[in-house]
Amino acid sequence: MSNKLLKVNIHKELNEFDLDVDFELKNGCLGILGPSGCGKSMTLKSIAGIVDPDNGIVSLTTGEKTVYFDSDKKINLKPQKRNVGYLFQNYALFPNMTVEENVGIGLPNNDENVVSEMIRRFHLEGLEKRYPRQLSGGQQQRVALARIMAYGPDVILLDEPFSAMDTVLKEQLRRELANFLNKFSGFSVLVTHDRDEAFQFCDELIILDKGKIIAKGKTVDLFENPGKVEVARLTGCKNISKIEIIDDYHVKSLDWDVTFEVSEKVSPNIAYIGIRAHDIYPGQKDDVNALDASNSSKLEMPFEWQITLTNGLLWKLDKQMREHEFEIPKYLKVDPKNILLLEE
Amino acid sequence: MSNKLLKVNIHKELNEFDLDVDFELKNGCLGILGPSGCGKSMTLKSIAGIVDPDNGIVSLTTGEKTVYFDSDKKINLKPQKRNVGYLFQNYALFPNMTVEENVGIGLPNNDENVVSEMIRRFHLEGLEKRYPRQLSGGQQQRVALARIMAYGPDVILLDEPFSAMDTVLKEQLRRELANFLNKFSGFSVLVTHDRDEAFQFCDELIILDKGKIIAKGKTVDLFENPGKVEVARLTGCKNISKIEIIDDYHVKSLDWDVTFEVSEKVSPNIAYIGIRAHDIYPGQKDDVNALDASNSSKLEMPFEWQITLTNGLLWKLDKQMREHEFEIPKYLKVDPKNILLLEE
Amino acid sequence: MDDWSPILISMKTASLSILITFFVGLIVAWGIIKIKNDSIKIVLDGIFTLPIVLPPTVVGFFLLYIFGVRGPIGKFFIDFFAFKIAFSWPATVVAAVVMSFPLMYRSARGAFEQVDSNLLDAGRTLGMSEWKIFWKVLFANALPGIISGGILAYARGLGEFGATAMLAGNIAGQTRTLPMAVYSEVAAGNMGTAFDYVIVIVFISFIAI
Amino acid sequence: MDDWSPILISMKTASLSILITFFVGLIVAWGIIKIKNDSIKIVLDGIFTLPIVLPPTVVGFFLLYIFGVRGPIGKFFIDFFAFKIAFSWPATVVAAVVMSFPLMYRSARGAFEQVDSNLLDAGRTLGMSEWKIFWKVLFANALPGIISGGILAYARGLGEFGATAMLAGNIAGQTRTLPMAVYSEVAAGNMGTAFDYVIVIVFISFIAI
Repeated sequence: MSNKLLKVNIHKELNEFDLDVDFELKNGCLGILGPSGCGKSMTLKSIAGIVDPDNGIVSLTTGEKTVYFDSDKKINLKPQKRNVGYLFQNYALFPNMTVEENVGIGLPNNDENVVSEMIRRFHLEGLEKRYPRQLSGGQQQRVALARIMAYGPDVILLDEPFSAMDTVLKEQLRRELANFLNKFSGFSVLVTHDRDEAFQFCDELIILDKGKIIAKGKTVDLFENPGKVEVARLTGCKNISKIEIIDDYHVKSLDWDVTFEVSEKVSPNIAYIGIRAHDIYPGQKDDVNALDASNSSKLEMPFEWQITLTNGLLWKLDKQMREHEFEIPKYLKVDPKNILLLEE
Repeated sequence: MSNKLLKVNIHKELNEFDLDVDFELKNGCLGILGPSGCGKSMTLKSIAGIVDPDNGIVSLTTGEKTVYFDSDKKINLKPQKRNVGYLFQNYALFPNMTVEENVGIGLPNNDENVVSEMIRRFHLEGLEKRYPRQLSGGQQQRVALARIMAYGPDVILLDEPFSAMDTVLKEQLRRELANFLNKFSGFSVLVTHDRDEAFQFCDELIILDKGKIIAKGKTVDLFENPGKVEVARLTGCKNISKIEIIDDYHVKSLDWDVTFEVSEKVSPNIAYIGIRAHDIYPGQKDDVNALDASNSSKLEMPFEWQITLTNGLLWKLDKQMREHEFEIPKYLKVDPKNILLLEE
Repeated sequence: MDDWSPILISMKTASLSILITFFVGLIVAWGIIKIKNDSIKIVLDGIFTLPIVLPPTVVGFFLLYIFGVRGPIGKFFIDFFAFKIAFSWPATVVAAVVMSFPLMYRSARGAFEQVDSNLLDAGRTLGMSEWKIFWKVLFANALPGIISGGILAYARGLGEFGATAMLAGNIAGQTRTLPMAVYSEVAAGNMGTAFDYVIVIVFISFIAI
Repeated sequence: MDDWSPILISMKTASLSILITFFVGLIVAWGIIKIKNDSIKIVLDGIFTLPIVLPPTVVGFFLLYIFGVRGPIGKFFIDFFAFKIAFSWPATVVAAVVMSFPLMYRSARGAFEQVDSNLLDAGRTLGMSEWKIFWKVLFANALPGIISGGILAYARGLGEFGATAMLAGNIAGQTRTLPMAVYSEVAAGNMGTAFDYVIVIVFISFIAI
């Protein structure tokens, strides 16, 4: 394991912006989180060789080093030679081939043993002779994975694997895929706009916005200390406000018109604060960072209350399904250590 | 308010199945929840008059009664005469018209006062001269709502308003739309495959599967007592198992190989049980309905743990974002009253 | 090139025929889209498409049957207006319209069908009249496809040869359009004059495009 | 109908020309799609589409220039094979191929472009050769569109009149195809014989469709 490395450092001019992505992955799953059209898919396609970057390097080391792409040395391996598996958003199963044929198509001599092993491993028994259009969304995804695994790739690239799916199906398939990736010994790169998916699948994370990496690190670190406004927003922080610095440990929120005490010294480049909707608690009038909650409006969800204060702050509170009554407390409070200090 | 009534009772032969929908709505928002392709959109289109049912009745009473459609009396009002607003999934803004023109197009003499009032009410100031392609998804939705409200409809039909949206945007727009619908005094019908949306927006709910209503009632009632397997699944119940009845108060789960005590007498037509993933708690070996949790696998999400037992049962537990350690208890338990008894 | 009449005749024929083809093509395409019965739709579509599938001389032959002295329409015109259509200038227009119509019709239909049908339904639920929906929504959003169809139809009308030869003949100064003139000059061995006419046709086509 | 030769000539011409058009059209369409430079793509597309935009007699005129006795290709054939292409049977094939090619090319290209490009990329990442991807993925999934393009091209080849008249002439028993024969019989006033030929053409077209 120790010698493995996936190295990507690419630059490509796109219509709306330039794409610059640079990372090294030693093992496991890397996530690329960003809004639609930030260049996520283009990055995956550059690794697979479907798209050529303008310049840079893509290389893979597993035992020996294989250079996929190197603009200086004029190396550009064909996708066929890269040994990379690509899970497309719509799975890209060949509609004119049966499940069996789809799974076997990448094998040099259509090895039946491998095909039947993959059929078994991905629970596709009995579906061998069906065509993709006769399968459910979940079965299609399993066929696509079986097809990739039959080919035995070193790297698996996953392009928004759940974005076009019913909610009911999504959660189950996420667990299936997470289990599968845990067992996979190669590299994987997952592209998504969904913070839950990024959190669930990826040990490391890159946050991409308009083609540029705005943050990069361990997934849990980025979720806990986003550091930048856009990162906080993408990792699901619902309350973000511009601030005015009052002193080293106090800031005034301009959007909510409240002054907060914070636990870290505020450096001058901090321009925003963020408060996660789950990090607000009932409190008393004289608590530190108390918030007046009178006249708040509440919205019931199956497993949470969403309470919007008159100044716009959102508070989320877990509830049980059978609870339908909830008295909003008069005051709420925010622990100073739960206030995220954010740069522009 | 007391005299208002939206009455729908339609039958239409479709390719794969027949659609039969029948409901009466006295006020507020009705939700139609079902998987893709169950006939949800067809129902909305029949109310709007875009699609003609084979037979049945659609009528609206607000003060006086207007019959939209009656196959016996050969009445079939044109969509233009029905005074119904339709929010399309892709919003269907006219790409060749500015925001202003889109909002004003339904007004008989393009009344500028109404247009500017709607622009203000939906926070579209400054965007009047833009074209739809120059707007964000959230702005497009607001323009579509402004266009509908300018026309002053009696009924608003919403066709999966959030299905093609980024997660970050979705939650904020849901709150916006929920606030808007709360203030709207007419009827609304929302079609969705997402249980959270159904729960959040709708006082009453219809569950549709393959063109047939399989359950109908108050939203909270349906979520608490789904009664049928398909309803439990659509309202988000993650653990469903076929059972064998042992005695009046005991059933054996065939999928998880555990015997459960239940709180209600089991009638012979009960063939399944359901346990919501949130309704499982840590317990002791000798508790009622104790579950052996050894060798379970856990998956961390930003705000919950997902624990899968070796027999396949899923347990969800709320957590704080900063928690990353969690010791799975040796035993779990399920309160007998939290076991849903389900018919086929 | 001594004889300018083919240029004049061709310009007149192409202009009048595109005017007819354009509007009739639009309206027929709109009408066909609104038909809900699939089999009627397919049959009508087949009939309107026929002139590009059949050889031009066959189309010309059928036109001669209909518009000829003994044909139903030809006879009507002779009886009531004492006007013989076949082998007169209007015949070149008839041939050009019939041969260019399918291109206009199919392009317009394709362009209409690419307009999101939700837009039309949105217009209906907003109380817009069908006429207003047609012009402000359907036509406005299908414009690029309609224009390219119009250009194709214009080029076809300008270059029509087979059906025109059959129905209108090749009478110098009356029905000899540019493509006819090219043929006649080559047949007479005057490659130079033919080349001049070719230049003119190519020039007009390029202006149109 | 005493003379069966137009039927035989037309069948031979249409069959050989569709064979050439079909495969060349497919390969050119595939080649054009793979070109990444947009301006080269547009120029080549324009050239390959030209024969349906230009009038058939103009195309015939250019063909005569190229394949005529003094034209570059015509001269080559005369010098090396002592064979005169213009006004011989092969000229009918050349005219039919040139006139039907754009239909095949455009249909194939359209059908190829409708195949989800992810399928091709999936094939590549699975190690399939470009040739295997072309036949097993692209061709197999574009088949309906390709076949309908082939039928259109066949019908066009069968019905070709203007360019054939220019390049191959109207020599009975040699280059007189069915559409030529219809024209000649009508011109000679034999509506009955012309009608027989029309029936044959319509019959062959319908079999093809």
